[in-house]
Amino acid sequence: MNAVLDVQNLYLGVSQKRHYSPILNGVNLEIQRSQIHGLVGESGAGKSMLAKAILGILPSSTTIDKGYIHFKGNDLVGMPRYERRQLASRHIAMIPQDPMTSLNPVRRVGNQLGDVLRLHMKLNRTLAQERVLELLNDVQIRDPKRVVHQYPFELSGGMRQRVLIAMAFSCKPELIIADEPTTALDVTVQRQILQLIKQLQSETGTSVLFISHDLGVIAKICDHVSILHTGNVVEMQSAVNLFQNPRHEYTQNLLEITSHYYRFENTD
Amino acid sequence: MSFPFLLRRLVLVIPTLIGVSIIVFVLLRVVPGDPIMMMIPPGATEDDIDHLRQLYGLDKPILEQYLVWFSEVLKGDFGTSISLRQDVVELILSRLPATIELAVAAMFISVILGTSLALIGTFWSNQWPETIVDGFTGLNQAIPDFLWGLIFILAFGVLWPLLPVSGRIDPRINLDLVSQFYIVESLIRGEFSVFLTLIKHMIMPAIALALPLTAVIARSLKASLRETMTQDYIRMAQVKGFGPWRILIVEALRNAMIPTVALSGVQFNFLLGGTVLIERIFSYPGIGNMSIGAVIDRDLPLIQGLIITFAILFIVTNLVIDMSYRTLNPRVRNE
Amino acid sequence: MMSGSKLLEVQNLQLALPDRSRSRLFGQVPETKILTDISLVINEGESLGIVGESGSGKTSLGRTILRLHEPTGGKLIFQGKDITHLSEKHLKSFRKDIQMIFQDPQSSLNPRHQIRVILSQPLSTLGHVESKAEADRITRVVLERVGLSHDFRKRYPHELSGGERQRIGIARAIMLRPKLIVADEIVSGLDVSTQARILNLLQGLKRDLNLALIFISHDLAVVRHLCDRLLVLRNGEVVESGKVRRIFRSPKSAYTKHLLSAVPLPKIEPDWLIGNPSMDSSEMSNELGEKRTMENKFEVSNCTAIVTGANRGIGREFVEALVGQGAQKVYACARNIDSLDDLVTKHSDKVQAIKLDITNDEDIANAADSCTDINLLINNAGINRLQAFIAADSMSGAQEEMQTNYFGTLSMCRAFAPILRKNGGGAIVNILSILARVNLPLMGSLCASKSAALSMTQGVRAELTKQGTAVLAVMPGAVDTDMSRDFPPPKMPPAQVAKDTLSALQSGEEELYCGDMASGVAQGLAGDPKAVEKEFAGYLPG
Amino acid sequence: MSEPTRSGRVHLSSLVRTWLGGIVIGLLILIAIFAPWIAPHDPLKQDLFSGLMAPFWLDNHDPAYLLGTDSLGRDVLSRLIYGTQIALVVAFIAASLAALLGTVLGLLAGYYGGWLDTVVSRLVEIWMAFPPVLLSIVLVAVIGTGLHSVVIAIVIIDWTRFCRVVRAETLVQREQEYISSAVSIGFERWTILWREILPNVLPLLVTLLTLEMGIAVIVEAILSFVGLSVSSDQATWGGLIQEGRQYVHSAWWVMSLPMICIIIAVLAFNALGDGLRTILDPVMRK
Repeated sequence: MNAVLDVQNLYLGVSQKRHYSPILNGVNLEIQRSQIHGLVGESGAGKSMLAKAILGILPSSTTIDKGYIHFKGNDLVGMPRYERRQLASRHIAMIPQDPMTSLNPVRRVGNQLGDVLRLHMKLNRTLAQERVLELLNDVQIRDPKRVVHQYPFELSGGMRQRVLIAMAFSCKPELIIADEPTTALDVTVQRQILQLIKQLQSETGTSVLFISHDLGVIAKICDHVSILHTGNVVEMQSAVNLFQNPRHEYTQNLLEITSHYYRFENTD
Repeated sequence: MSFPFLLRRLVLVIPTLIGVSIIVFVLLRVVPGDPIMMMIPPGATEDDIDHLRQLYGLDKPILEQYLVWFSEVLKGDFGTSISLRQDVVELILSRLPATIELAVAAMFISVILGTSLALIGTFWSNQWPETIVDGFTGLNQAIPDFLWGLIFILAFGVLWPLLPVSGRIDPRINLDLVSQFYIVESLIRGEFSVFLTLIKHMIMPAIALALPLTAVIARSLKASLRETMTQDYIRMAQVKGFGPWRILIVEALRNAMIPTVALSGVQFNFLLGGTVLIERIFSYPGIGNMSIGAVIDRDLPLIQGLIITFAILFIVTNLVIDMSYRTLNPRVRNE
Repeated sequence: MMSGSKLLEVQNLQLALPDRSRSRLFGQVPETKILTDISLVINEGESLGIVGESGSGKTSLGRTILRLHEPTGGKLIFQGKDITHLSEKHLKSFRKDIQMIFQDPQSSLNPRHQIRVILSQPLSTLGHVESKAEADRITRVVLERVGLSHDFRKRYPHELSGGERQRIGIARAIMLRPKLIVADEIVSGLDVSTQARILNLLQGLKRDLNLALIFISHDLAVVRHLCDRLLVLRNGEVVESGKVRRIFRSPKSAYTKHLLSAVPLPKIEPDWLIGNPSMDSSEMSNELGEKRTMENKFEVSNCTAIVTGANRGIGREFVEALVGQGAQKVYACARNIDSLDDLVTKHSDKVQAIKLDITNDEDIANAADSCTDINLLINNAGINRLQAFIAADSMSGAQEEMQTNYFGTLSMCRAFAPILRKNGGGAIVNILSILARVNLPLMGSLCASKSAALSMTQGVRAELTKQGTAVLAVMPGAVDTDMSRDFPPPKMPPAQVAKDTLSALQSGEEELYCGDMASGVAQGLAGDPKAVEKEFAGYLPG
Repeated sequence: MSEPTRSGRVHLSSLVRTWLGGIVIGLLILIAIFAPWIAPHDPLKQDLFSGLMAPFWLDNHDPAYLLGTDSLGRDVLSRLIYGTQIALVVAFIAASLAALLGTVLGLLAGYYGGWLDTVVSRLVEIWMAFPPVLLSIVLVAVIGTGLHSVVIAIVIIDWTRFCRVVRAETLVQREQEYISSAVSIGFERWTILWREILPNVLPLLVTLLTLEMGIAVIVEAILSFVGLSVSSDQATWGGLIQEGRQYVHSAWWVMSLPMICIIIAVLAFNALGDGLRTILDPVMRK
């Protein structure tokens, strides 16, 4: 079996004032090694909940009712909390949606990166500092020596997302969950960030679960795509097939709306 | 900390101090009409009154009176106390260290206690420790410092006499300290028995003063910690696998402290003002106790001097708070 | 509905705001320049898109147009009246005509007010609707118009979804039937399907109420759908402006190209992530500095022009317009030179008649010899026929149409391009027809000749731009001349075509659609060509 | 990500607390109004033979004096009941006046900005530099004792609380887009302040007002305690504390009972204020 992550028949719901509302209804998702797997859905489809379930950071009101999340030969759902956190934090990283709020505003960039390395790679302070410079260099930040001493507010949105990408790749994870990583960015910056993620991914061979509502972005970066609709994966295909030959009605609709939306003559 | 910022803050202090001096002056001279009436002992004759009036320059126009008084103040001369017949500045300086020690101790207690309560309440949120913290802060917001003082006297002075209820130090102890900063000096000299009695005397007034501020800090810090704990960077830290206490203290606390520090400036003023009654209740020989005496004795020069002293204390405290705010918040640090 | 007269004109607008973060101990708070030298025009019923990335100043521009910021320089002229420094009291009568829809529907609706109050407020302040019942009635109507039931009147903003709130924002803006609406990023943050519904709503309102729209967005796709013209903003400066179609098809500025290429289209493009998407900032600023010389604008006053087919219709109006706008000399050409007599007598000092049949090479050579001082060529001559492909005489008719409309125009361009070049650049205007863009039964040959001429024009442009000659393709719709007598009204007066063309020349446009139905076609082409054909069918005789 | 269970619980308990606070305040108002009928004794009537009697739960008590007597043999219960009158009158009048003054200045300074804001902010800053307790004592010493002096002193000292908070909130609200929207539909500045900003500041204001009522009760007690409040033969909670303090070793209850009264009143005001904010705020109410 070559799947890094295998989600099977996952049911998940939120209880609110004794009222239970289901969010995921038997989701199946399989992410192959060294692939970028897109997860598409409109808001409310449950895509961030799925990401949180995999990362083990579901809010306390939300419960997993049924199903498995297989990762590295373990079922994350059934694991004791502490062990699960150990395993997940070491091998699953995350690139968040909003780079503006995802770095601690009162701590220097270098320290925030260094802490992760010291925790998971067991590096000492000096080695961690050196590695941080290398990492920043890898994500094409021009002046890493200056940036490590800066605070997040001194960096642009694109730069912050680069730092967060460096953080995600820093401990050589098996899987990276990228939750709408370019939604908050300008289009030109978005293209650079997508390029960076693709480049680092193909260099390291890490698998990426790429969550987005934007079929355009998905088309550009993903190898496989799953379409999530009202708590169910309605379609899972290779990206090439999906865009040429969408099978599910919902996908066809979505693709049609989006294509209509993006009809530019200059690409005809 | 950049020097221009400090300079700017110091420059801004000047108009505040001038304003304070004007209001003190106007308050005491203009509002009721005749300050002499405040000063005169019962049964004074017309001649006595005229004499006093001349002595204090009260027969001159009000603006001139102010300018004369203010220029003296600038030279460091607040005049002579009427009731104690001593130089006002000397009097205040002899009592000020006691008040400073008390206030600093109270601030220290409230910051430590308030922060701990907030951390406990956040860490075990939705569990019984939070309920206790909430109850404590709610109760404390209803009980002012002077009531705490009285409760302590009742509890630990009367019903269960554990601690001394008046004074700064046991009068039987032979003091040969040179400064008025008893606690600091006794510590430096290593006289721990003296230090211990000093602490025993101070503990009740200090805690009474500290409790209201503790409640404010605990409540505000807990609220902003709660808010901070929902931020994206906290979620990132959880994903990265840092421990919960580490996240709370390293990632969240400093961010949460920024708004709390910003609002605590005013609260420290209430604490400073609280020394007036607390010192009275515990017969603690500081400037607060002295001010009530001065009001009762209608000692005009002393009241003026004391109010200005309190204002300066407040300004200094606020400067310190402002600087810690800037240290905590890198965004404003280098402006 | 055709874009009508000028509604709002922004001239060299500048904006600087105080920057408190840089304030010093003493002295004034330093200011940061937000907008530098922005000029734009918006006509009645027209929609103008303003795009730019974050920090480009697009939101500030919108707010300045509403006088929510005080401009530090330049002018705002609304319906001919300078409102740049009008006091709030005098501004009141204009506030009624200019409304805004805000970016964040959450914070733009007062959380303490019911929707009923929020919507009826403009009525009482500006609409002079005193009676409560009347206000209530209007509120219901408008709510219905934006697709909400009137139950919403009793709700509070926080009880609505994002899309519903934005509908309320739109409803509030149209309460007073304004002439211009400034919409600032109104669909960002909404789902694609919700976005589409909101945009459709806005488009419908624009059409029904003849609204002019300034649509501010970072999203090129959104602007593409809604707007006629586009303004690309970067660091507070206009990088490029023009027809939306033109900019999307052939962006002139490197920045616009860069912006367009960064939009991810929903199809597989393996090369999209390869290459160098990052654009060097120095390259960008060079380009900004050069952009004015690269754009070929043409100054009409003092020009010397040659106009073919000048004896009637649009050609005649061109001669009049050129003379009126201060042209030095106009060579008016026609097959029958006598038909130009009255023009020559009217403007004897400026207009010279020339006999020219554009299908005759000799005529053209003669004209080129005698008109060596021109810098503007207006190819207006052409013929049209109504005939089916399978009609008996159609081949010869098709050949004739091709001969005049295509070869004739081409010969003129070939003959005069060297002259323009020698004279240091100039402009060529080819008057084609909207038919170049759409097919129409019974007019197949004509369409073919016109679209051949359009393609030729694009080729000529590519060649001549570098020589400093601007090439403008004008595609009129139904114009009130004897040639379009087969079309039903409404028709545009030919003088308007001439006027619009000359102003397009001055602003450096490359394509112009004018005349009734033309702009509709231009818009329709963006969306659904089939729908255009349907619309067009109405113009067929019989 | 909010946790619904939590907010639900808080909501419920805050509603309960609001009711509790309201009921206690209501009771206190009734006690104050009907004091002459409720009080078992004349609060001023001295009975030197039965001084410092213990309350009912201790030995040595007289059933006629439910909560005992003070050193002059006056009935403590009656004095507490009459003390409610002064406490509430001061609380309502002083707090409302301080709120009025502070709110008007805060709104104007926050909304109009410019020199007005500079002057008001500066004034507040100067005010903050005074120690509030000392200032109130000095003020009453200067203008003489009496109910009106107490009220004046509280207003003069505490208007800044309102001014600071209202100004800050006005500044926040002024930057909201709905204000831009109001400008663009041609509202006058005054109307915007009155119809758009004030309703948004109101919940905060109501909370502050009730909190201030609690504070006024305390300040009155402080002044009575120092002997500078209303005339000494009127019964006040603070006066009773001061009196009890002198006999704290022999009769601790004389001091404790008025303290409990003050704490209950302030708690009730605070609870009411916290709850009212949630109820008044349509956003929070949801």
